[in-house]
Amino acid sequence: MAKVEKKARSEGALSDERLRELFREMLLIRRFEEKVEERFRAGELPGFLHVAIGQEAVASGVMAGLEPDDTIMSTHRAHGHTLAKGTHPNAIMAELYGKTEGCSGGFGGSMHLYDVANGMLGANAVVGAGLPQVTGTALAYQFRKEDKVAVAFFGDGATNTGVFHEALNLAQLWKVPALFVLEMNGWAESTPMSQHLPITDLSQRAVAFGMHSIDVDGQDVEAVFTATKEAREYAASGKGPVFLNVRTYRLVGHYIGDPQVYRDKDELNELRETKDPIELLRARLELSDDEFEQLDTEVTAIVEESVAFAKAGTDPAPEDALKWVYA
Amino acid sequence: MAKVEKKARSEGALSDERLRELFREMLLIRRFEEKVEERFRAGELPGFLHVAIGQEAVASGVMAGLEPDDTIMSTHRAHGHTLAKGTHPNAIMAELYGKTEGCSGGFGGSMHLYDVANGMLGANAVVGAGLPQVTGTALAYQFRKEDKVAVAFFGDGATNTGVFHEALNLAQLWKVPALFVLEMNGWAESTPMSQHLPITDLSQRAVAFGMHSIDVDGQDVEAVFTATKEAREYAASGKGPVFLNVRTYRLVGHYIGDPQVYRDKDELNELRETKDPIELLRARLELSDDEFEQLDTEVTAIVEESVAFAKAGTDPAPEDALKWVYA
Amino acid sequence: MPELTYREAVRDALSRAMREDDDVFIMGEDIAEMGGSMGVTQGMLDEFGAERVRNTPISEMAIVGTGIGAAMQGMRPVVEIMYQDFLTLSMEQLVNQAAKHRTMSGGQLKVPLTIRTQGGAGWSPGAQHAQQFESWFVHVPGLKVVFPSTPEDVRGLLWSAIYDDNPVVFFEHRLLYPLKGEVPDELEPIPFGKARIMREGADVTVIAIGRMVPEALQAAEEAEALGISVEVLDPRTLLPLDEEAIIASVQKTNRCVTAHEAVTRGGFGAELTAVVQHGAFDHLDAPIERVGAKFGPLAFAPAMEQWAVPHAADVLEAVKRTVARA
Amino acid sequence: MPELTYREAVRDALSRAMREDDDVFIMGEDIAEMGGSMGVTQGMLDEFGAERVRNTPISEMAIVGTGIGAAMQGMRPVVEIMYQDFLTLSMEQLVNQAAKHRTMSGGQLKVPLTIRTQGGAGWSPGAQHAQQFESWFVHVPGLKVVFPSTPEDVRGLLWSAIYDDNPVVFFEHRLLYPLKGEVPDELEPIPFGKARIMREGADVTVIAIGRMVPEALQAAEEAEALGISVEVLDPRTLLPLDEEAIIASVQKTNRCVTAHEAVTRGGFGAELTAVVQHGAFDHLDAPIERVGAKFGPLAFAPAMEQWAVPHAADVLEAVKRTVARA
Ligand SMILES: Cc1ncc(C[n+]2csc(CCOP(=O)(O)OP(=O)(O)O)c2C)c(N)n1
Ligand SMILES: Cc1ncc(C[n+]2csc(CCOP(=O)(O)OP(=O)(O)O)c2C)c(N)n1
Ligand SMILES: [Mg+2]
Ligand SMILES: [Mg+2]
Repeated sequence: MAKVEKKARSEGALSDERLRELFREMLLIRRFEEKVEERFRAGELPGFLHVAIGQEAVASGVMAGLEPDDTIMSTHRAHGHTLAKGTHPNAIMAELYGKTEGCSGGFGGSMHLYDVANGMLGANAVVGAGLPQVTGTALAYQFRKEDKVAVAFFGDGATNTGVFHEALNLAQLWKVPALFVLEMNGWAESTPMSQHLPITDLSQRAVAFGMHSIDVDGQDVEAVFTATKEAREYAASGKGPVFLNVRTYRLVGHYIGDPQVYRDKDELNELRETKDPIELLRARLELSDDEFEQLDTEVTAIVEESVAFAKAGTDPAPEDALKWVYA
Repeated sequence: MAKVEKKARSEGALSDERLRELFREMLLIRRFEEKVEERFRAGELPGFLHVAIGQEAVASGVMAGLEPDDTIMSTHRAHGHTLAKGTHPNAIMAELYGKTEGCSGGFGGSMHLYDVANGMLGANAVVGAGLPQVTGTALAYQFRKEDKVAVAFFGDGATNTGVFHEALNLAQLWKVPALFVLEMNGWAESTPMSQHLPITDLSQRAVAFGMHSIDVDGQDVEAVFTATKEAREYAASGKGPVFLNVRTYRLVGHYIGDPQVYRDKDELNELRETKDPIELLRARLELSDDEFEQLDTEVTAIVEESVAFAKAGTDPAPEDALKWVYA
Repeated sequence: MPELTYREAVRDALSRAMREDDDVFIMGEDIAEMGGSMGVTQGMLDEFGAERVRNTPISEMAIVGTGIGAAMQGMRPVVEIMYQDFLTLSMEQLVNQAAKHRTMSGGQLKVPLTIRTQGGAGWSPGAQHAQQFESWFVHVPGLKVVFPSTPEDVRGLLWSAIYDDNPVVFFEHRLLYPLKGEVPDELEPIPFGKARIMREGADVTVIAIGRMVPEALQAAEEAEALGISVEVLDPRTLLPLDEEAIIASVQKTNRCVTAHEAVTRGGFGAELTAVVQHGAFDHLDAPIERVGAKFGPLAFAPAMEQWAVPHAADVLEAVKRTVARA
Repeated sequence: MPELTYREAVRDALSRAMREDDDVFIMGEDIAEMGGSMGVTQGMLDEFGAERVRNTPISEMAIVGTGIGAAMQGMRPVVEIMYQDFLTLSMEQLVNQAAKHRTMSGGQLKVPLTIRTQGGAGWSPGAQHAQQFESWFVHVPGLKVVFPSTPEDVRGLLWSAIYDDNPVVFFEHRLLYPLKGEVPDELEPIPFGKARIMREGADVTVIAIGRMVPEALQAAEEAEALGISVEVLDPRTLLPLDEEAIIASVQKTNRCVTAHEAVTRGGFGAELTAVVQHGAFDHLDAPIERVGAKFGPLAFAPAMEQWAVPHAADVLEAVKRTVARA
């Protein structure tokens, strides 16, 4: 039987210092993605980009709850996860510019960030497609008795895919050490949950597999951290995978440039004012304007440096295109 | 929210006369399939055959609860469903012999029985594959405001397929008039449920969609009838599809010729003695040996006649193979 | 004659069919309020309502399967798979179901379903958003396969697809959407199995599909400056294929180049080559040359991408190779 | 040399790899107690245990996807898809994922995964249990494609597939399983990309795969009685393809027939034809003839089935047509 636990907002699980570090990381992610938006609009970035503004606490909270050797797979909305997992901003920005110094050597782009050495096993441009691979990665850990968990990120839209069902079902059947982190932001592109889901409480999806599930407020980095840590312990101890049902908000368009014709502007503005995880944490930490400015200056400098690094990077030779087709 | 109702064994929903008719139909299905086994072992039947001995009450009970214009789609184990839906035994037997008089003109075989005029929209040799087509059929009924429901049969193994998830999810989202009849016989080929499912109560599968679900004892034709009738009313009234969680038993091998090396023989024998739906109904109806013999003689004659009909049928010309590639 | 973009031409065919016929409806991801990820169905929700312009969950298998079920009941659904790459998620329903119900039922069922999809490189989409899979479906009896290259053709052929009683996989190319062309006031259904000679020529026949049609026309222009007269033929429907027109053209020109954006190996150019070498064997003065993408997953960085996918220059090179053989 | 059936040869390769190497494991539907629906893995559960011989749910997409994940961690999973027809359910993971991780990651990842599957007509399975899809995968860069026709080849090539660092789609043919052949005591890995001349001949080269290899050999025998000397070549691996050996053979014989059980249109014979006409253009004395199944979903009744799928007689007819052209 699936246990569905409602988590109360956790208090004091993290020291103020650690929370400040997470705040700084979330701010870095925010500034990084704002910069990506800006550079895309300036015509500098090729391809198809999606930012996760509003969902930073999920990335930072989950990674904070993991051990360094744990691995993740992400989605089309991967910048924050990848930064939080420890990939250098320079390597990500260089990837977005299509440079050989990029974290995927310029072969991947925004939807295919990889940093295997850092435990980032890949972003995926096909909704849901990473899920069975996370099951398989966790199966390898189980086989080898390694103390690692594999973590999948995915959205509410992804819970409608057949592969979601097959992958979680198999993970539970074999009790592999995996975490399935649902970022429920209420939208699949332009389609609201009411149009793509017959249910509203997505923890019910876990019931179909009898998978342990935990509900989390995704705007609260500490709550995400606590839930992840608990889930990780559960999964690593051999009890089976855990479904993290994280409620969050997409405070921007689906892709960079999305005019969001389908979305109520007042509602969006209200969400921006009330649900911004960075503002919420700033208030909780009671950061002074000076403190905030200092952090902001620091992370902005990192972001600017990443752009400079990327622009100074090397363009791959055209015929490198076939360099990695086969091992 | 999904409502999961446990049905008590229903009493008196059907007159004794109607129950006797259903008994006769179940016996016909049984004798038909026994004959199919026999003719296959005699080397007369080509192809790949699966019988549903032990599951007759599901076929007869569901069809009894439907209206004549309702439609079904079935699986690799389709003889009983097709007979109960009203296809003449001659047409089915002729199909198994590959004759043009067969219900699919000799093009389908056992795993591809069709009788569209009788509301049998097709058996399917790919596990789960009929499910979205039932959703789509029901969608057409909804569009056209027709008072019909579309019914899908599938097994416990099929609930592990991605398409099961997608098809039921969509059916519930759009509230189409469909019934999803799970025949939980505990096995997927040689694989017991414990090896292929992380849960034991399959009504939990419906929870993932918030689909109304009803538990049924599949060895009791009256219970199946009652549940189906109730489900049909629910679906036809626009409330949405219904999941029928039917517990039943496969009292034979997966396919004709299956040595069942994977199965405990004592357990199987016990099931045969205690769970045979025909014996159970015979006892309930308190049929005398004479009464039984009479019915048996009748249905056996029908079966024999179907074999004679099939053998006297026409072999398709080889080049007919391409007759129906395009409409 | 009015001008429409390729995108508008698709929309026009859909809208006209839906105006005339209650059995036609469309479904797919984000096709309603957003008007589709390529803007093809913009405005259609307003005109036809949410019942007939249906947003779906991300369920590519069920989208096609549901379409099959509705089509079996005599409706004429047009489903959209947002990117061809996601057709990989619907293969079972397309190949084992839609293509086979008619034969398996001995003629009792028809599946008048249209599956629209699009794709194409040229905008740095990376390896999972630009594949071209038309050749797979040509290998599946029971399906029809269409890949138009002009606004007029896309409109007339989509109409025919909707009214065809068989499942049709209908390919559009992302880079063609903004291209304009004249289309007749009246919608003229274009029959399947009829190639179009896009440009007449005497020295070599280029058989091109999709985006490679305009590229081939450009190559033909450049070849003309070099004194080479290129005929450009667009089969438009890949299954059925107008073998007669293709063979007649090569019998005239004695040389042949095939061109598509998909990777060359195993691509539709192989089938064309097999047909042409068989039908025009005695007329061929040079080996048939195949133009297509280089054999690798599409790399992201623009320089690599542009190098990997074929352009007019590649067609021109191939044309020159065939002529050099004389 | 000992004799093994094709079935035993597959089992032998799997078992030897699992004995030597903890990273190798197998998973698929009903492969444990039942030993697989074709009996290939019989006895392996007893030897290796349920951890390494894993029955799975009916989840073809997850079977492949899970294999990919484990392979990315350096394991060498061999997954079984019971019938090729069900590969249609795994296409997304095969095509967009397994084939592309290496390129998309800029060389950081490898996917040493083997996907075994089987199929084939000849036992009245109907339209959904006998398709042959090898040509699809030849169109997917990043995959390798193998289709052996003898016990020795299936064993040596399966070993190479398991130890290849790339995803390999490995086709077996149902009707070949009971066939016996000599195999060396020591397992000899057979490298990919090397064709095998099954029989030497002077007048025409038949390039055959899978079940059509024994059929071609029979046709060659019958042709010999008619005074036609047929060379039979089995490429064994379709991707990579031994173009050199193929072209050399046709340059010698000046005629070519391709043969597979899949439907002809869009099949691997088209790719072979394109390669041969290009590489041996000046040597060809007749159009290349393609032998394959007729273009329809496989009908059930034996008479229709036998008529639709190709046999030695069809190869012989094609051989005669090429020779008649002289
Ligand atoms: C299989 C598949 N279908 C469709 C798409 C196009 N697409 C990209 S993102 C997206 C919405 C995803 O929604 P969700 O899973 O909730 O993630 P979110 O974008 O909200 O982070 C869609 C439909 C895709 N990439 N893959
Ligand atoms: C997609 C797919 N995978 C595998 C098979 C092979 N197969 C045929 S029946 C079957 C078991 C089905 O189990 P279940 O759904 O419980 O139905 P039952 O046979 O018990 O009636 C399997 C694995 C198939 N036909 N289709
Ligand atoms: Mg979302
Ligand atoms: Mg079962």
